[in-house]
Amino acid sequence: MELIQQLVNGISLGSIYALIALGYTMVYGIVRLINFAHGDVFMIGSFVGFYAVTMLGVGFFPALLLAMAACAVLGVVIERIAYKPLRNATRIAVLITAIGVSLLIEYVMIYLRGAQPEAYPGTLLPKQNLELFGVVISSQSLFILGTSLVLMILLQFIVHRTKIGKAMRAVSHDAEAARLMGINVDNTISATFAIGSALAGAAGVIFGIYYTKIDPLMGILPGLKAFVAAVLGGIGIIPGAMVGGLLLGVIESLVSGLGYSLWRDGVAFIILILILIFRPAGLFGKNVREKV
Amino acid sequence: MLKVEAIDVFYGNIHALKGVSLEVNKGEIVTLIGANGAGKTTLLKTISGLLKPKSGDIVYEGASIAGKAAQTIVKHGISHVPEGRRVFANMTVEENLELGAFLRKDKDGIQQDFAKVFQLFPRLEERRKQLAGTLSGGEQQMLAIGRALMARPKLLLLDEPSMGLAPLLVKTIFRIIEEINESGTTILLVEQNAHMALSIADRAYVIESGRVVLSGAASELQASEQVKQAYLGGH
Amino acid sequence: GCGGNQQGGSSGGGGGGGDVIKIGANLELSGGVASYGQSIAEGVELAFEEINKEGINGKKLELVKVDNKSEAAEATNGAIKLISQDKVAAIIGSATSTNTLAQVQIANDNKVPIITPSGTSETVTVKDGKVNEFVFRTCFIDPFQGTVAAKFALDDLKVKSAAILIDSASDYSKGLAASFKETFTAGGGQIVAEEAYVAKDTDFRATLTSIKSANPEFLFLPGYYEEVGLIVKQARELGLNVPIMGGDGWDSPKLIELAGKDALNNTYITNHYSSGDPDPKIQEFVKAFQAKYNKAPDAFNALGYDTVYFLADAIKRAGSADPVKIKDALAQTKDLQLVTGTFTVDQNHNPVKSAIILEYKDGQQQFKTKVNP
Amino acid sequence: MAARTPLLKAEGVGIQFGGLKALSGVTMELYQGELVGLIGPNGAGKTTLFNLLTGVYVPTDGRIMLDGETLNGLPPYKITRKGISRTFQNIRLFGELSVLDNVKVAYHAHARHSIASSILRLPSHFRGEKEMEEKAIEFLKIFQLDGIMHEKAKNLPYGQQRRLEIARALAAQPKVLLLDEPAAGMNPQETKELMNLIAFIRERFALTILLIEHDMSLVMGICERIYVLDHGQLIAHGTPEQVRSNPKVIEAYLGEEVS
Amino acid sequence: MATWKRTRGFWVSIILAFAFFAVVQWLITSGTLNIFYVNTLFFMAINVILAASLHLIIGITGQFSIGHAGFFAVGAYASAIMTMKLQLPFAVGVVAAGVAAMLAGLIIGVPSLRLKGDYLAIATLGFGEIVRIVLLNIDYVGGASGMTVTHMTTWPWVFACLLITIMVIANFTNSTHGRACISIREDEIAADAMGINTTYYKVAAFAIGSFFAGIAGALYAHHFYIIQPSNFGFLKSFDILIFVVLGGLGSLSGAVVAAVLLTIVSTFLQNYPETRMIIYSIVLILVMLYRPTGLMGTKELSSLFKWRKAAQGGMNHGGKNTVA
Ligand SMILES: Nc1ncnc2c1ncn2[C@@H]1O[C@H](COP(=O)(O)OP(=O)(O)OP(=O)(O)O)[C@@H](O)[C@H]1O
Ligand SMILES: Nc1ncnc2c1ncn2[C@@H]1O[C@H](COP(=O)(O)OP(=O)(O)OP(=O)(O)O)[C@@H](O)[C@H]1O
Ligand SMILES: [Mg+2]
Ligand SMILES: [Mg+2]
Repeated sequence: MELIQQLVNGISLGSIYALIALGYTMVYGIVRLINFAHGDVFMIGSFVGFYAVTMLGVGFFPALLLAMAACAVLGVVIERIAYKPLRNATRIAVLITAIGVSLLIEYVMIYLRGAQPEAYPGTLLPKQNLELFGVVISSQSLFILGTSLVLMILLQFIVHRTKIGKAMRAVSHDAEAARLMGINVDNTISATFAIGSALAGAAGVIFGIYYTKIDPLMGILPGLKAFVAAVLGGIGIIPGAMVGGLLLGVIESLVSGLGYSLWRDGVAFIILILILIFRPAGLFGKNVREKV
Repeated sequence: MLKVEAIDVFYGNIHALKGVSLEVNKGEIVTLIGANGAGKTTLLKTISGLLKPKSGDIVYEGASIAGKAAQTIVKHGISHVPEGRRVFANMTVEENLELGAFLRKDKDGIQQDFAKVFQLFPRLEERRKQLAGTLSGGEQQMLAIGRALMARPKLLLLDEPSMGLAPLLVKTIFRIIEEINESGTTILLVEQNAHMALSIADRAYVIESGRVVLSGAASELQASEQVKQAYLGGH
Repeated sequence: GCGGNQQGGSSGGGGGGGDVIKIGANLELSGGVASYGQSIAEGVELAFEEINKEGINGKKLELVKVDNKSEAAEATNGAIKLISQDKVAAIIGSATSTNTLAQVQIANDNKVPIITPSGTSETVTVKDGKVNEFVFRTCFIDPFQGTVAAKFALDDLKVKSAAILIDSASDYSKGLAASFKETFTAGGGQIVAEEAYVAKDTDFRATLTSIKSANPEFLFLPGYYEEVGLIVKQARELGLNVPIMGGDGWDSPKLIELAGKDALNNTYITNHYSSGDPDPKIQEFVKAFQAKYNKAPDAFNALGYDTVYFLADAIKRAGSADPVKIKDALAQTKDLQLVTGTFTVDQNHNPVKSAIILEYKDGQQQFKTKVNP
Repeated sequence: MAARTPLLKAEGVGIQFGGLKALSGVTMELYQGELVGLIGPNGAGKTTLFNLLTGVYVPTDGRIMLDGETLNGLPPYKITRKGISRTFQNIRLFGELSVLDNVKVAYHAHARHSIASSILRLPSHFRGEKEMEEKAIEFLKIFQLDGIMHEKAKNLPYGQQRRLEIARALAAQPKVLLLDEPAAGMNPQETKELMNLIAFIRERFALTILLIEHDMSLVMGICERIYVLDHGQLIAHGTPEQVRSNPKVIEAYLGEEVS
Repeated sequence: MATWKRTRGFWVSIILAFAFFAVVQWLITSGTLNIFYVNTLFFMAINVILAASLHLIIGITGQFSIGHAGFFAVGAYASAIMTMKLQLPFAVGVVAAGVAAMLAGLIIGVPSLRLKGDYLAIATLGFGEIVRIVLLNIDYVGGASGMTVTHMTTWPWVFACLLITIMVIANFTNSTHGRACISIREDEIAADAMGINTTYYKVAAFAIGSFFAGIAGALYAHHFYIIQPSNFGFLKSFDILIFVVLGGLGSLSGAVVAAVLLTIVSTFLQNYPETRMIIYSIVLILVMLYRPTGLMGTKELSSLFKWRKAAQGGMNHGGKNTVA
């Protein structure tokens, strides 16, 4: 019973990771950029949602949409200012800029409102605990899992079935050739950032509702975990991010549940490294041998 | 139809094109020959908007297109088959072709062009769902050309379409180039395989270290001693 | 100047000459525990403002802050800068014990007193049985609160079994847990589960699930409100409805928002003071704080505030801005009435003050008992 | 001739990529001093065979032998040290390194000074480095690259990059040299010069050369024997004349009439 | 004669270095340099050692490692155990730090044989976190509260370690072994095909790099009074990475210059406690935007003096085989 409860705990935790990892892996897959600022966009989303609810007094859905819109704009602005000038630079140079952007967002936020946490109002989403054979499942965690699944399917659809998705993939393989097809590379990348960041914003609001506490540095750890989840699933592979996130959540819960909560991240990383050694391109990545 | 007027192109400090001028008339096949690093690819990239000329002008159907973005130039009817094929490796043949028609909205026309491309390259129809990266070199070249045709270009820029291809395929490709031309598309062709290129072209330019050094009717150049010495392997 | 130390005088610093006494604050303004450091800074700034209305011995206090990024090495760097460049008369030390420990040697070597508002670890002031001459603190030391909590659980709540959940990244939490465990088991209680988390975690369900399955009658949860709020909330969601108790780290208005009023019922804390205490000193502080920051103060705010008054009292008594004299005066502090209690500094440089026990009822702190040391 | 043992031998080698059988049952022999061509349609498996011979891929069946010693499963660097080196179809130079250093890298396997001697700057380090530099420059002279030896490799024009690749492969001091489409992207005149260069180095270094090329003028012009691959299998092999008139080769590769 | 010519640059730098040492030593002993400057100097030197050691792994060998703080931590703790727990002399601590970190480097070198690019990055990041978490859970070294360490780091020690680090890494790089590593960075498959034992050199780069990170750890532990696992998290690894990239990937002098400058910037920013991190991050972004190849690009300082003709370092901008 406890085991099942731990699995349930792990899946709800993992859905949150997955939710953040989806946007992460999308940007990552298309632009090949480790966007370390993703976790901070997530944080901004969370705060936008919070202020929308507490100051504008709106409900859940308007707050969610507002956060997503604000984050989409933020994502595009970040891309235009900080990443676009570096299109031809090494990826590691962009990574450093991304770290810079991440610090900037965090500390501007702290400068503006301090580092202390904020508590999300608990009344936004109806909340019920389902008890099944002694296992407690909160309606919110079902909601999160559902949201992640829907978003995953939606993203997968966008990237693989729509015109903009095809443009995104073309840009990711070969931006110059994509330009020759008439694709506006800058707009496509902006669209990628907008979608990815909007997802981060949504995740931020949902995180706030589920965990209550939000603060300016809240994005660092989930951002890192989402990065891990995205790599675990295979870079750029959307269902991979979902599975990677869930797996990470379940591993963490099981380790904590066994009483080794301090070893939690350690075990998660050991498993991660082992998986990578046996599947060097992540769980879902095809390990294509470079054609020589 | 296309008029390149004294353009200069730089890569950083490298002066790759030095006052190059050339002209392509409607319905022609014009070929550009020259040694490695002469600047042929650079010229095509400048025409299609991937590079911006520092000075000079490019006039296409009466309007200047110099310095415009590549995606705008495609809209005007210039398609570029880049050097090294550059197909989208992780996408299927079909998706690659669809991307060729990215800017078009006419569903019916696109369907017609699909049929046309498959008629030119039956091999591509067989491989419709295959990932482009797993095609052989010749098939990828066909795909690259087919993809460019999907934009219904009036002017097709071809950069070394025969590079790395087996002799049989080289012949096929050249035959197809002539077919495309006959169906009304103007062609600017860059080739190392000067024999073949000159034999299908109407006119030719010889480019050397970023300068046009010779031009004229293809047959004339083919007969010229100078060209023979430098590009056709003597005799 | 009366301090005898002109600017650039002795290598031991001197707090500046002229009409100001420079006081350093070496705080966690960024990095992992920035929220603690910033809260202390708020309290400190409020106190500076109040004191500077009149000044001390005719001088004004000048605050020089440095940010130690929540890192020990930066705390050392910060202390060195404050002492050698700014020549402060005293340093208000860092929020955590570790970051304070990183400055102890510098303080002793350069003979500048340092007071940590919230570094509770015993080793901050005493090393190998020897008192660190220049180091002081405003807060409790760990054992006291843990002992009080254990006694309360055994005698008042009458529980026989308890689980402990600590913040493994915090000396404070560990120290409280250790003393709680000692007193609780000595009094016949049984510890049925000991678990830990790491500060900044947000999901404690896995750990709480395993605590729940150990069926404790009581949960001791020494930690800071940021995590405690979430733990209490998640514990109640998982159906863990036993009484929960913690220390002064809980004390923050945010706790009530984080955990929710209902979840907080049946929880208790040990604390220095209650912000609801009618004592005018406390009420004045709460009012002033509310006016300046538009929010209710938490424990860090209060400790930061008190640290300044603790220091100011010593400067006044020393009649000088000489760091060594200030140090002597600090060591002789007696029955000083502050917001977080009335205290006397003992020979180990720890404040001796009484603790109170508060219960949360519908989101309000209610006074239960007062325990003298 | 039949009595001689082959220097390099592939015995029924094959490899599978996922579902694709890229090569199967390929048997090929190279004798000391020969210059052999390998042709076939695009995707026939020519480059793949090179990859097997040099250890980049491990064959799923068959054996590869150099001088009677089996090479299967050896990592590429060991195979290179045993005497097979190659160029790549898509040029793979060390772009940020200078032309000189590119060649020096290939000498590394023959360097005798240890990491410790380099760190401590012992005399053996200086001796070793000096020797490398001299040898490398010698090679660059042969390829007329000595004038640009301090340029970064990535800044060279294409033709020089191709030449540098060959120079680098030679610097590894192989017995067998594998050239993958060395004339790709060259015009007929440049191809002709390359042909002379290949003939020259073969004499000078007593090399055995296996060459992939689509340019028939080059292949038919300098190769003594030619193997033809199609769909991963050998379909013909013989002298240029035999291959040229082989109907299977004409159908799969050359096209009807050939000059 | 010829040898003298080749080594002239080398010996001139050594003599200059010792002159610098003597001057600083005199300033310290005479009290001209107050503790603030001495402290900044030490911190700078530690950062330089860290930067140089990571430069060997990322800049030269092209192995995208973002868990360097892990090696740093291993060194810090190993030396602290030697001096504080076992009461051995500082020298033993320093050597033990290097050796222990090197062993850790060998361990993490192994996954690097199979993983590339971002996947390797994640594995090294994971490794760094594992080190931190292990330390967090060992009560012998104080767990989360860390270990207090006596101050033993002195200027001669700092100088000696710094000099040896720079010398070893520079000499290694400017030899056939360094070229072997660079060739791996540029194109691993081609390097392999040219007879380079890529496995050996990748592991060697990790081993040497982590050895010096360990040395830096020893100096750090015995300078900052207390070490604590939380100071060695991934953000610390990023700090070191920033030195290397900001200086110019592939340029040793770049890494050194960046480490020195950023230490100065960071010290200077102490005067702006509230906006410190904001200014720092803006500096970071602006430098990368205006100098995407880093402060020094791929050049070495020495090339400014024409001691060497050919450019050694630098990343391939094509990206197909480069890190990240
Ligand atoms: N991205 C670049 N950066 C710097 N220089 C370049 C770049 N691309 C080309 N060049 C230089 O510009 C000149 C012209 O190159 P270009 O590619 O146009 O030649 P080409 O005639 O197409 O040669 P090839 O037959 O090899 O394709 C050459 O000297 C080349 O080295
Ligand atoms: N690493 C790989 N993974 C999957 N398939 C591969 C790989 N390498 C080669 N192939 C496949 O094996 C077949 C043979 O490829 P190869 O590169 O050997 O052809 P080739 O004869 O050299 O052709 P070309 O003349 O075009 O260079 C092709 O179908 C190719 O797609
Ligand atoms: Mg070209
Ligand atoms: Mg090939």
